[in-house]
Amino acid sequence: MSALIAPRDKASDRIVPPSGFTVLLTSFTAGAMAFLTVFALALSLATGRLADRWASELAQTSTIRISAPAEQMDAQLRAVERVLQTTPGIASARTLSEEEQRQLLEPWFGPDLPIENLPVPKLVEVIENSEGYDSEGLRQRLAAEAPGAILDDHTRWRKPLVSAADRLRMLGFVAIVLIAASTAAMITLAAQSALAANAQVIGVLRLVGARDSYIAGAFVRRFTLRAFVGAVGGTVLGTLAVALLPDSEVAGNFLTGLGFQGAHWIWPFAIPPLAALVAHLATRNAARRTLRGIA
Amino acid sequence: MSALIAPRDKASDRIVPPSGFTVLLTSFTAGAMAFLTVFALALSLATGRLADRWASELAQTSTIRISAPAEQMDAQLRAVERVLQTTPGIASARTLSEEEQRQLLEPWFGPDLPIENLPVPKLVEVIENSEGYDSEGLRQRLAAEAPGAILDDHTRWRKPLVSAADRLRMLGFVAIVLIAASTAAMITLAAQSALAANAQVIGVLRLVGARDSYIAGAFVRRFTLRAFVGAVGGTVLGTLAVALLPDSEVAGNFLTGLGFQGAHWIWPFAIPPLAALVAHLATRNAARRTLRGIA
Amino acid sequence: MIELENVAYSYGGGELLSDVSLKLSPGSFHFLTGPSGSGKTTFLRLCYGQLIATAGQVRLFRKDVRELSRDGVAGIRQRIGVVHQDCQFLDHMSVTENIALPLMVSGRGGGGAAENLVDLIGWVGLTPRANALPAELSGGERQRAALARAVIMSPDILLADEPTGNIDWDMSLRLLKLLIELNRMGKTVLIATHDLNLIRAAKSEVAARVLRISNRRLQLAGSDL
Amino acid sequence: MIELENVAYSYGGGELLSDVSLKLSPGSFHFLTGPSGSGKTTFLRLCYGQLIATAGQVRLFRKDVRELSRDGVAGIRQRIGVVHQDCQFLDHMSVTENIALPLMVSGRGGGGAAENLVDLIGWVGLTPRANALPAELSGGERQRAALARAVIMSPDILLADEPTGNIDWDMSLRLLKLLIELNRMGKTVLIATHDLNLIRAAKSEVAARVLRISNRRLQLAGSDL
Ligand SMILES: Nc1ncnc2c1ncn2[C@@H]1O[C@H](COP(=O)(O)OP(=O)(O)OP(=O)(O)O)[C@@H](O)[C@H]1O
Ligand SMILES: Nc1ncnc2c1ncn2[C@@H]1O[C@H](COP(=O)(O)OP(=O)(O)OP(=O)(O)O)[C@@H](O)[C@H]1O
Ligand SMILES: [Mg+2]
Ligand SMILES: [Mg+2]
Repeated sequence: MSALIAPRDKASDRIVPPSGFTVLLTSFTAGAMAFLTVFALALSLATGRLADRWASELAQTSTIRISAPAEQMDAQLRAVERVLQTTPGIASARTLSEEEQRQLLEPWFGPDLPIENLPVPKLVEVIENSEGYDSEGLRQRLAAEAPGAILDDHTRWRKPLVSAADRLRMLGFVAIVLIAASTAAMITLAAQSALAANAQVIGVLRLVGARDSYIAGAFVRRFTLRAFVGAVGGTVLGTLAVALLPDSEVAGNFLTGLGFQGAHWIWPFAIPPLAALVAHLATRNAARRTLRGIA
Repeated sequence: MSALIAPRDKASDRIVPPSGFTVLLTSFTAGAMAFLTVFALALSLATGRLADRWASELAQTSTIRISAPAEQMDAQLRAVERVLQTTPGIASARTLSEEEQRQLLEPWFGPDLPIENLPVPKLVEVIENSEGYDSEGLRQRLAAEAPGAILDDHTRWRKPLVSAADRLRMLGFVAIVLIAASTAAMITLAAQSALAANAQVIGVLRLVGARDSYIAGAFVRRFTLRAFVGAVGGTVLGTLAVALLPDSEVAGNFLTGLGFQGAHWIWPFAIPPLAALVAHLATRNAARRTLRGIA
Repeated sequence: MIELENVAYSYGGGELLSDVSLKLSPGSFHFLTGPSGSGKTTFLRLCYGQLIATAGQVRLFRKDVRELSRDGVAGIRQRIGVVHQDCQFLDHMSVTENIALPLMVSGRGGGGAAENLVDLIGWVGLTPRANALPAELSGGERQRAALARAVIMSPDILLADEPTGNIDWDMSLRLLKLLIELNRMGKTVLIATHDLNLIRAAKSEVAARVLRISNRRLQLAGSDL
Repeated sequence: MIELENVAYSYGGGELLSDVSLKLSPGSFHFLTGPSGSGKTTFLRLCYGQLIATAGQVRLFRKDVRELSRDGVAGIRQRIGVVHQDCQFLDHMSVTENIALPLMVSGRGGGGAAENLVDLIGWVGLTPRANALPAELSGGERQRAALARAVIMSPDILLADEPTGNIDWDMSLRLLKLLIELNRMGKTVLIATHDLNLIRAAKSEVAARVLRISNRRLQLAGSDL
């Protein structure tokens, strides 16, 4: 970055009038945009994690329910286990114990249900691996080998949930792109209005023999530095705000960890240099265009 | 609004130099901010609806489960009904039919469960009215009059969900306030940099005998109009974008109706006039301060 | 019209003008001279209320400048025409619009004003440049435009700061004639200049008094001019 | 140094200058006169590459202006000192910094330059105002500062546009002496002015030629001056 922003104004940068408000405007814009970017980033990352979790948890567990007369139960259970072992894409399968089934039923029957004496179906929890299995094929094989087994593969739940999460994540990224674009546009406009307001300064500098690169450089450094400073401020405030957001483990875990986690902490730190880069390019273009425009 | 923004520039507004970039910057800022406001507004309103729904649905339905030997069942059920009738804050109560209970149990037992022959507890669905009931008091009265009845009032679910939704709604409103504040700040800065850049214009106007109100008025009208135009653009784009967001009825209904519904459509239409008002006040302050500052 | 009583002025450092008293009566014609940096422009600024005297009293149209509100000053400026030393214009408006600016600002743009405007532009020789922008004018053209703007409202007082600094001799004499004509119509005229030839030329036509700033004081110059 | 061959110029309307040929040899001293709006400033602008002739050829230091890049023009400007008619400064920098601007821009700020700078500021009589901002200067002080800035790089050519328009006679003579001194050091000097007294004063000291623009042509003025 040190090529883009000098540690402080060089002597030659004094040729750019301080013009407090345009500079303040640039810093403020960069800051506000950085702040919003941090939020959008946090939202995107959180929804990303959410989508991943939904995709994996919901997709990877299915249930097979075996309803059969008591005497056929064990045979069908073994048949199901055999089928599952030879089905590609399944990581593991496990028959729920009576205790687990009792817990599932407790809200309806109370803790004292004599589950041993009931024609309760057996439940097999199936966990697929990352490739997933062919649910239609599995269903047909089960129908053939264990007629009492019914596959409940959550497909109808999974798809819209995952796509909803993906849509949220995309919304976050679109927001980031929009914010970056507006930042670039605003800094360009601020730089351009500063340059236009300083047409006379440029004229004087040309009169005394300043090269265009010299003039442009001074403006570019000024604006890049100001955008960087503003973005640092905005990022720090935004990150603090995100970190201070109360965590909540509820609402389908939707709000969990709107904050940054682990390696994702790198992202907010990337915002100020990126803002400086955007400002650098925007100002350089604005300066070149303006300098070409002024005779 | 017509007091704030003239339909088009008056002749006297020509005294303000067009200074394209500052004006463009103002329109663009207002537009971008209006766009973001529409999104934040949509988010707030949607979360508001979500919070209301969660608060009402989850809070207003509780379940009483009565587990008792078959011969006491009817007596306890009547006792429970009596207790509920005399409990303030309860809108209605209804015993679930066997058919409804069968549906609840189907995922675990299949459709053929002989529910009549089972020691299945009775379930009473309780709907509270808007005041709500005192769950601790109800629990004690039930313990006294129907010892087999257990109240499951969802309290431990309700509170964090509702507060999570409220937090989201607050986040939306905070975002709106932040955006409005940044818009005001940016427009102030833009106006101030325009005024500062035009110190010479102001000097000339004073020299020929223009009153300060005349000078300020021209700047204020210019900026108010530009902010209004920008905000209209941003609002239209933002509303279109929100309207085009694919609806999804999933994810705990979280994404349902991120768009505006019914009377809420009024809100986005309020954005441009509000932006113009903010611009008007911001520019007027900036103009007054600058005019006082320039000798 | 303009009265100064024991006026002093300083920009913050030492005093630039001390104990200056002067009364410009209606219809009088004055020149103001003095070396560069002696305070001629400063003196004129005191006379149209852009600067407030640091001591003493300045009265414009019988009103104490210190007691005038901003709007009061604006009202008085509409009755005083000023030609600034570095002629100031609105760069985005044409020469004609700039000259008409005082009319526009005071809301008197209609009717006879427009005809008057065309005449006046012809008078200062800017008809071929009437639609140009100020930046497209030559130095002398700018000064003539500034003079035209100063007289468009036919003000009671005309203050001109080096109005002929960039203008050749023939044109200077023409402008001087315009000023003398205005003076004959009863206007008060005060011209700051370092051009002694101009003063001599005027003296042959009008009863002009010459003031000189020297050593921070305002003096009546001798008859050697 | 500066050669014009059959040069014409127009700002878009009719031709302002036609068929102008001139060769300024090193060490020559020229005045340029002509009525207001005749094209003196335009002519000077052609001579330092701010305007490109619409016809004919302008050569600066043997280079055709049309073939110079922007940076080439910048390099040449460092060898030509220009006093603009409306002296242009950077308003946020002090008088001293403004005068030193050409040094700064060309990266030659150190050592002897600083001493030279102080001398020069004394020479134009701005020592008491050295730390003021340009807006705090009087008209004449601004012109002197502009002249100081034009000569600080000790350029090979000095072009001055009405350098004494706002300056009293005594100070004008002092500045003229500075220019004559520079000319004796071998610098080429070209001064646009409408002040015939100044030209007469110079002619008694130096072999100055007087050019006059009239009817779009450049002529050598007769010996009546
Ligand atoms: N705003 C200011 N702040 C400080 N000093 C100033 C300011 N304006 C003028 N001065 C100083 O006051 C002195 C008088 O300035 P003024 O412009 O009145 O002179 P002048 O007589 O008009 O000179 P000239 O003939 O050169 O125009 C000068 O030395 C100038 O530097
Ligand atoms: N940028 C421009 N665009 C169009 N016309 C211009 C431009 N600059 C100057 N002119 C016109 O060209 C003519 C010559 O201008 P120039 O400045 O060269 O005159 P000058 O001889 O320096 O006059 P003065 O003595 O008044 O300074 C004038 O009529 C002027 O209005
Ligand atoms: Mg002066
Ligand atoms: Mg000129």
